[in-house]
Amino acid sequence: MAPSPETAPEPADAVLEEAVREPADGFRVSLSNFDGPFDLLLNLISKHEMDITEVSLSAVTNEFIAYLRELGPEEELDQASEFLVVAATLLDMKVVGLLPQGELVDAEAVALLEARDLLFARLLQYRAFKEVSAWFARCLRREDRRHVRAVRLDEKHRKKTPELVWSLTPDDFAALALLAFAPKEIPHVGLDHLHAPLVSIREQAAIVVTLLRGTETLSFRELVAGVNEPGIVVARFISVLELYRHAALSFEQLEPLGELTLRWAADSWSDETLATLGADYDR
Amino acid sequence: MTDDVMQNAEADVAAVDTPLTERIEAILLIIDEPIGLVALAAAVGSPVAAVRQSIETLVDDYDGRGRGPRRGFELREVGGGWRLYVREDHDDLVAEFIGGQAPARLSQAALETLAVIAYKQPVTRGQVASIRAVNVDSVVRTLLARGLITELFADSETGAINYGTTDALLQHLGINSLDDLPPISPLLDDGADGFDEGTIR
Amino acid sequence: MTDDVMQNAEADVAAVDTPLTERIEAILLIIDEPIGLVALAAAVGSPVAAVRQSIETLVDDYDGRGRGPRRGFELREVGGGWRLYVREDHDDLVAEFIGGQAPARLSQAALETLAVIAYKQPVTRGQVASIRAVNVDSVVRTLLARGLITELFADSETGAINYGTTDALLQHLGINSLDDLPPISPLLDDGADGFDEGTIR
Repeated sequence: MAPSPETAPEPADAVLEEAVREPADGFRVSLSNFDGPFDLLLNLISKHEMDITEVSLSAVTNEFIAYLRELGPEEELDQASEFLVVAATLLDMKVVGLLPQGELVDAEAVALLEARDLLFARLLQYRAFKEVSAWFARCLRREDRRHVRAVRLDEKHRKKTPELVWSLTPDDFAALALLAFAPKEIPHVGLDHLHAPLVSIREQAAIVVTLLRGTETLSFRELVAGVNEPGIVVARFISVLELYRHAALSFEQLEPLGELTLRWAADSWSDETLATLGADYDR
Repeated sequence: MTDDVMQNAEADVAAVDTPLTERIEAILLIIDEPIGLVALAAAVGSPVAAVRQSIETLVDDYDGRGRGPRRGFELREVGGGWRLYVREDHDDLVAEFIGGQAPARLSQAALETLAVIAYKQPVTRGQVASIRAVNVDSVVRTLLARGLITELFADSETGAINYGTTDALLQHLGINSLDDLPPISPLLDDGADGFDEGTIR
Repeated sequence: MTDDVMQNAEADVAAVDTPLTERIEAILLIIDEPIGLVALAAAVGSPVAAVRQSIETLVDDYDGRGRGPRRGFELREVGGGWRLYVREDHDDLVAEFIGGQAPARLSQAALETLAVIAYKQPVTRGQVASIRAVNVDSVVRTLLARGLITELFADSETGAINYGTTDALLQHLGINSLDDLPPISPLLDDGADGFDEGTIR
C-alpha cells in the first residue's frame, strides 16, 4: 500500500505531550496542600502523587466560583463544564463517604477506596478524551485547508446518468416539503415511563368527599376499588389524611394492617376547604 | 524545453517558490468551468506569457509527449478557457461507471432537499442546510448532476450561490410552472413567519 | 479474492486496451467522493491487485518520484478510498483563488463530544453526557448538522438513539479509517479497569 503521509496516526505519546504543553493559564487553586493550576492538580491526582481525600472540595469550589466571576462568558462555558466533570465526581465520592455503610467498621474505608478508584477512572477517562480532542482539532484544522477535487460532471457525461425514476405527484411533493420544513428536533426520550402522570390530590380529595358524603361509612379498599394507578391510590390516601387533619372524617382500624374504615364526620364542610386542601404538596 | 519554463517560474518573484506548472495544476484541479489565461495568470501570480507556455508544457505532458506517461485526462481549451477533461479514449469507461453508479431513484434526503429548494428558491446551500439541519453538500451536487436544480446567481455580498429548480422538475411533476405547486403555507402557520413570505407559496 | 468478480468486467473489451493507470486517472477525475480499491477495480475492469499497484505508481508519479515532474495535485487515501487533492503546498494559493470563508471551528465541547463518540460508538447521548458530565444535546445537534456523526439505530429497550461517526468525519480528519485514530488506552492506564474495554482502543 502506498504510504500516505497525511494519514499516519500520531502516537499517543505525542497527544499526551501536546496536552502537557498546553498553556496552563486556566483556573488555579490555592489550597493548604496545593497551589497551582487546576490541571496540574488533576495530573497529580491521576498519577497517585496526591490523595484526593486531602483535597477540600468546598475550597476548590469557592475558588472556582471566584475564578468564573472574572471570566468572559465565552471561556466560561468551557471552563465551567470542565469543572463540572470533576466536581460531580468529587461529590459522588463525598456522598459515598457520607452514606451509612452498615455494620462493618472497614466498610467506609472500602467505600472510600472504591470511590477513589471511580474518581480516578472518571477523571482519567475524561482527561483522555479531552487530550485526544486536541488531536481532532489539529487534524480538522489541517484538513479544512485542503482542497479536494469535487467538480461537477461534464455535460457530455451527465447525459449518461440513468434516467431518473420519478413517482411523486405534486401533492406528494408538497407533503415532502412540509416534512422538510418541520422544525427538526433531536428525538427526545420521554421520561414518562419513569414518572407516572401527575395526579392532583385536590381532585382526588373531591372524589373522596363525594363518595364519603354519599354513604356515611366506607372502607379504604372500597374507596380505591377499580383504581389501577398507584399514583391515584396514593393521592386518595393522602387526601384521607388531609381530610382527617381538617376533622372532616374519622377512621378506625381494628388491627394493624386490617381494614381501614372511614366515616364522614364534618360538622360544617364547605367546598372552599377543598380548594386549599393539600397545599403542602404544591410545588 | 520544459526546463526553460521551470526556470522562468523559478525566476518569478511572486512569493511562490513552487514551479509554475504545479501552481497551474492546483488551480485546474478545482475549477468547474474553463479558466482563461488572464484569470489563470492572476490566480497563480505569474505573467500571462509564462502561464501560456506552462499550459503548453502541461498539454504535451498529459498527452505523453513529456518525460512521464500519457495521462488519463487531458488539458483542453474550450470556449476561451482551459480545463481538465477525461481523455476521450476513456469516455466509454466513464459513461459505464456513471451509468452503474448513479441510483435511478432519489434518496429521501435528496427529495426533501429538492422540496425545500423548490418552495424557498432562490436559496443558498447554507439556508437549505439550516432548514434540513443536516449537511446537504453532496445532495445538492446530486440534484445539480440530475439537472433538477441549477445555480441561479451568487449573492452580491457573501458570494454564496443561490439555487433554484429547473424545468426538468416541473416536467417530472407534470406541472407548468412553480405557481402550480400545491400551497403549503397554510399548513406552516406557526413556522411561516420565520421564512420570507412570498417565497413560500 | 475479488479477482473473479473482475473477470466479468473483462467482458467489455472496449476499454481495456489503454494502460490501467490512464483508466484509473479517468475515473479519479470524475468522482466526487473517495473510491475504494474494489470499486475502482470494478470500474476499470482490472484485478484489485493490479489496481493497487497502479495506484502506488500514480502516487509516486504525482509526488515526482516517477519519470515526470511533481504535480500540483496528489492522490490520497482518505475516508476509505482514493481521491485527488490539491498538493498541500498550494492550499493557500487555491484558498485565495476560491476566496471562500473558512468553515466555523468546532467548540472545545464539540471536539470532546466528537472524540467520545468516535471512540465509544455506538453510543447514546446519555452515555456521552455521563462521560462529559454535561448536557450534550446542542453539541450533538451541531455535529449532526455538520454531517460528522449520524444516528445509527435506536436501542430496542429504551429507544435511545445510538450515534456513530460518518465517513465524512474521516475525510475531515484526513484519515482512512477509524483504525487511524490515535490509541487512547495508554492515556487510561491506571483507570482503564473502570470502563467497558474493547470499545476503547
